[in-house]
Amino acid sequence: MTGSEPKATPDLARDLGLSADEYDRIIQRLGREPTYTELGLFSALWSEHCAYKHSRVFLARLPTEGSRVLQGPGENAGALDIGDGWAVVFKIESHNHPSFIEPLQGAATGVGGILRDIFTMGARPIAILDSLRFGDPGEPRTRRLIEGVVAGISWYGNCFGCPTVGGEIAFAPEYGGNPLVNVMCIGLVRADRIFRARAEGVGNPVFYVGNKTGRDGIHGATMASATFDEHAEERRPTVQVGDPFTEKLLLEACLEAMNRGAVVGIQDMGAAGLACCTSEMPARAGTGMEVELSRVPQRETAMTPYEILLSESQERMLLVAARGREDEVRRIFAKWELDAVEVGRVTADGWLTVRHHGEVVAQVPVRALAEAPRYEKPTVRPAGLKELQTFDPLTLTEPADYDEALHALLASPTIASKEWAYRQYDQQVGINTLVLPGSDAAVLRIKGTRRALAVATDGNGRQVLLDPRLGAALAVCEAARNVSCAGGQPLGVTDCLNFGSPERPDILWQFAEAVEGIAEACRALELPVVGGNVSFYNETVQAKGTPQAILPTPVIGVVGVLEDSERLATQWFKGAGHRIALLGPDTVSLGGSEYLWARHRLVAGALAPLDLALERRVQAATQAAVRAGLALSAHDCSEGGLATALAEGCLTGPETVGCTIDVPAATRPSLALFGEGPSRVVISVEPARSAEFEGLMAESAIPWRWIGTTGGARLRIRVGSTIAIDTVVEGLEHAWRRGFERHVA
Amino acid sequence: MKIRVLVRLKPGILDVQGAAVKRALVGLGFPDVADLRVGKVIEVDVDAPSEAQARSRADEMCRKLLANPVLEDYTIE
Amino acid sequence: MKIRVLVRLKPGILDVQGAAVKRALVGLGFPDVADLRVGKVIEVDVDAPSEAQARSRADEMCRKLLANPVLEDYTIE
Amino acid sequence: MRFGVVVFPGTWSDCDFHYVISEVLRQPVKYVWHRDRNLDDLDCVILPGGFSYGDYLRAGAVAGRSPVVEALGPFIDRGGHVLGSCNGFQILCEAGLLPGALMRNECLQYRCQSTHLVVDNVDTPFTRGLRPGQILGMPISHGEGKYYCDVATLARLKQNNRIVFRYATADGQVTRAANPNGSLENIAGIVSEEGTVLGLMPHPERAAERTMGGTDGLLIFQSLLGSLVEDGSFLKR
Ligand SMILES: Nc1ncnc2c1ncn2[C@@H]1O[C@H](COP(=O)(O)OP(=O)(O)O)[C@@H](O)[C@H]1O
Ligand SMILES: [Mg+2]
Repeated sequence: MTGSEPKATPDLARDLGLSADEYDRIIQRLGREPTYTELGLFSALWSEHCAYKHSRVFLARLPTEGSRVLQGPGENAGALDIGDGWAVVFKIESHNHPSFIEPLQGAATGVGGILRDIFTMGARPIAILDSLRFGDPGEPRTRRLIEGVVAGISWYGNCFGCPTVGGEIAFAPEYGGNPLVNVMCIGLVRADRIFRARAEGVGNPVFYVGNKTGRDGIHGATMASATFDEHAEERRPTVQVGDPFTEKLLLEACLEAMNRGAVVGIQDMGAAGLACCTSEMPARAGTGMEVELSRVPQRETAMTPYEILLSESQERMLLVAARGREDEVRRIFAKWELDAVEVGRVTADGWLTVRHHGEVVAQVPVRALAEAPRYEKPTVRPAGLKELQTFDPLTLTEPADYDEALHALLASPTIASKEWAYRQYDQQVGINTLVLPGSDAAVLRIKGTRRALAVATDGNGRQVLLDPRLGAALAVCEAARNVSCAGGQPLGVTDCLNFGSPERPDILWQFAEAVEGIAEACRALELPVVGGNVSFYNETVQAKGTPQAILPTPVIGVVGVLEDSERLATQWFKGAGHRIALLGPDTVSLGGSEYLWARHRLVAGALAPLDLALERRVQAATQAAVRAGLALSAHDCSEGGLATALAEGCLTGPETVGCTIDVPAATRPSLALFGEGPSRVVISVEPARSAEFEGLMAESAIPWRWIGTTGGARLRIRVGSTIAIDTVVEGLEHAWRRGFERHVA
Repeated sequence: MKIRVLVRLKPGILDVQGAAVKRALVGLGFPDVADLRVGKVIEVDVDAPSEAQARSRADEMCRKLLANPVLEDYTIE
Repeated sequence: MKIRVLVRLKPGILDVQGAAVKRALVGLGFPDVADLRVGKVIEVDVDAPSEAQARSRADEMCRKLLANPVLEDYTIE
Repeated sequence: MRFGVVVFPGTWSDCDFHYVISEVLRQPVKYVWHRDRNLDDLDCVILPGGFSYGDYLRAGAVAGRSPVVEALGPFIDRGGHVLGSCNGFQILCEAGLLPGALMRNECLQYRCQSTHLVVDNVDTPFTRGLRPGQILGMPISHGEGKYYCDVATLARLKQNNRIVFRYATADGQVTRAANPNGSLENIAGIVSEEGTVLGLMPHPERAAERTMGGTDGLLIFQSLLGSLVEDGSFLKR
């Protein structure tokens, strides 16, 4: 069998994505030429995806510690202590490329992967959030992508039985040939029952559990090998297909085996499947592992060791059991109608020894596989960025009709209602969802406690393009602000960094700056980053051959806690006669705004400055107002500025209500209405409690003012002395409801 | 002209549906099911002067919409 | 023994999926699609000494599980 | 009253029903494994929502032929009650314990949204606490909830007043627009001849607590318990 395999050479190494230096390094570490299978192991474990070769040095800048951190980066997911003996486990992952090749299955398997990351920690998944980016929704191709991706998330999440409670969908031409599909999952586990992906205990049995192994998603380079024997046709690597039903069984079986104490360590077979698990698990524990590949349940005939090791078939786990509990493990998985096969054991020698029908096909020190090279490649500030930033949006003509401008903005797909998507998602299974999709953050109760969790994702590629450091910091702030608006105290962050090729210095500069911005914001807001994901090479090769990178898009997921689940807020006004306050600074900008894009198709200008200390105080004040029951509604100002935030307050609730607003004159009404800037929150208050609210604001030491009252059927906004907006809410609602849906339905 | 199109998963692609149905049948007392795969049958009535033309239209339809080239093969009968 | 089972909606029952696919095809430039219906094809490999026996097993499978008599007819080929 | 919540591979509303029955209704409840045929110590069996066996062939098809479902026949004969919600309704139809079938939603998409149900029949153990024409708010979450049956069956259902819930507008109009999945005559739930088996697509367990956005779902359980809480909002309507 292995006889038919090619000999390892520098050329073959290159085909497998390893550089000449890397190949030499392998020979050094082994003291000999690697076998073909060993080369496969290195190519997978030293790939950008598994080894973070280009990003590690930068990611080291992120703050990962905090009093609540039970598990930081490095495991399947991060974990935070949320009191009452509970821990929240969460992580975000990208599945961009697979979703472009096959939208439905790509997105579905993305959901499957992140769910497994959560329940391998011993946690039961309680919520999913999906953060999506697409090209122009007017294009048929984009429409098919959107429909496929949403259908895939819907199918997998719904069938598995985990609610999808939030996310985003934003649009820009740069995503046309490379959509982003980032999925975040949150789970709950007893703080003292967290499991880790470590192969502890020399002599412990190693179990393969879950679906059978096929040739799914094997590194395209296997094609090269196929030419060496007669199996060429059947060797063609195939698209991964999701099986949410098996995943659900895997969840129940794994949790049952864990609760019985039969499990020592466990890891999901994700990217680079078995190869990844058999080297990372012992590497983390300072042990070794030996496996017999012929025991691995296989769906296909004539699979080579290389293929079995690198297959990315879904719904599989590698599980290290406690010696003597083997039968118990088999019984539990049999009960759930799943394969559980002993394929090897933990050793003391620090080596990974892979056999196939008894014959050793790979023998490598696990550290060698785990210790991939790290690069600090050159970074260069992109040419032309200065010009972009110095563009002054105020030189553009003001709209003749601000009502029309607001309608257009609400109808812009990025701002418009995403109900078309989330009504296809089960949002409630588990009966924990106190706030469903449609408000700044989703809120989930924690049964058996008074507490609840608030979660949100955010990331604005336009702002990051114009100023990576500031833009990324703004993403952290907005996600946290969304959590604060629900009444939650942000506790931690997971980040998914979607960028172009790190081998391009200008792209790597964007990346380095963005990471720095996230680090600054997280330090200031005391938010540890406990897990995340880097997705490079998000670019499309255009007709002319020049690669077009996506907008640099860090997506930030924030999890926060509400001490009292009864004290929460949603973003919409609750009726007539309530006073409306605007918290935060007046400094806003049209630079990089949705207005500038929707109206002028421009991505340019300078972003409004960010004062992290003030941001923190505004969020604290917002949380306090919600906690005190003073805030009948709380909504942050993001895309579309104040006018959009107010309109959303009027029309996103079960009953619409108008409002009448007065704001000070600005250089241009468009700036006051549609200008975007951080640290701004709109809160509505019972008049009878105005004094109490004013007291709270005074204590908070933040700029704020009353700007109007709710009531009537119209949205009226006076800027200085001119009535800029005066229109019926119903019309705005129609624009907002149809803006996205009209492209897909 | 009635044309029958069969759309099946490519060989090697996990047939989630087929595997589940097979397991169910075995459980219902059909241990003699050695293998089972589930696909789609699409029956199209095409306005075409000749069978040959109807078939070639059906073939176009498959390439344009009916079959997903990444996952599925199709045959026309 | 390979047996092919076709499961289709009963004639009287509106095939919403088929109608949608037809609409899509017309939109893609196939106005010549007069009618279109979507069904399932289930290919079973049955361990049986004779074709006749394999068929009768397949028939049992249909009655027991593969087809829902309220909605579907089946044919064995 | 002793409840049993059935667990099939792929069921996911089991924990939600269990929680509502034990924590909200404070009634004895246990899980019943799909291979179990012994329902002796139970008064009411719940078939919860989910994707039993992945619903890979047809929703509820495989579960509809499982041991526990076979045991439902005798259980019903000796006066036991059965409530099937969502996948549970699909399973009851597949098993022939209720007539008709549930087809793919007309929109060909999954739908998770709140709906209004108008109560047509208050003469069942599940609805005896309700008023005729009363309107209940309850969420749905399914991809295959379009109820279908042939003309003769529909006639029988009407004749014996077995249509219990229909999708309606907030003010009780049974309109096409209020029909979320294209169900025949907006049918959301029906009962068996004897009225002891209820199948409905909506999720009563998701409308059983104020904080979850309503308690109308609780009314079904409370009817079943034959007891009605004083502050039940329906009394004030
Ligand atoms: N793909 C999606 N899946 C689930 N919910 C979504 C999705 N896209 C948007 N939403 C929900 O729609 C609401 C508005 O989204 P968005 O405009 O991004 O909020 P914000 O501007 O406050 O970040 C939020 O509740 C969000 O969770
Ligand atoms: Mg917001």
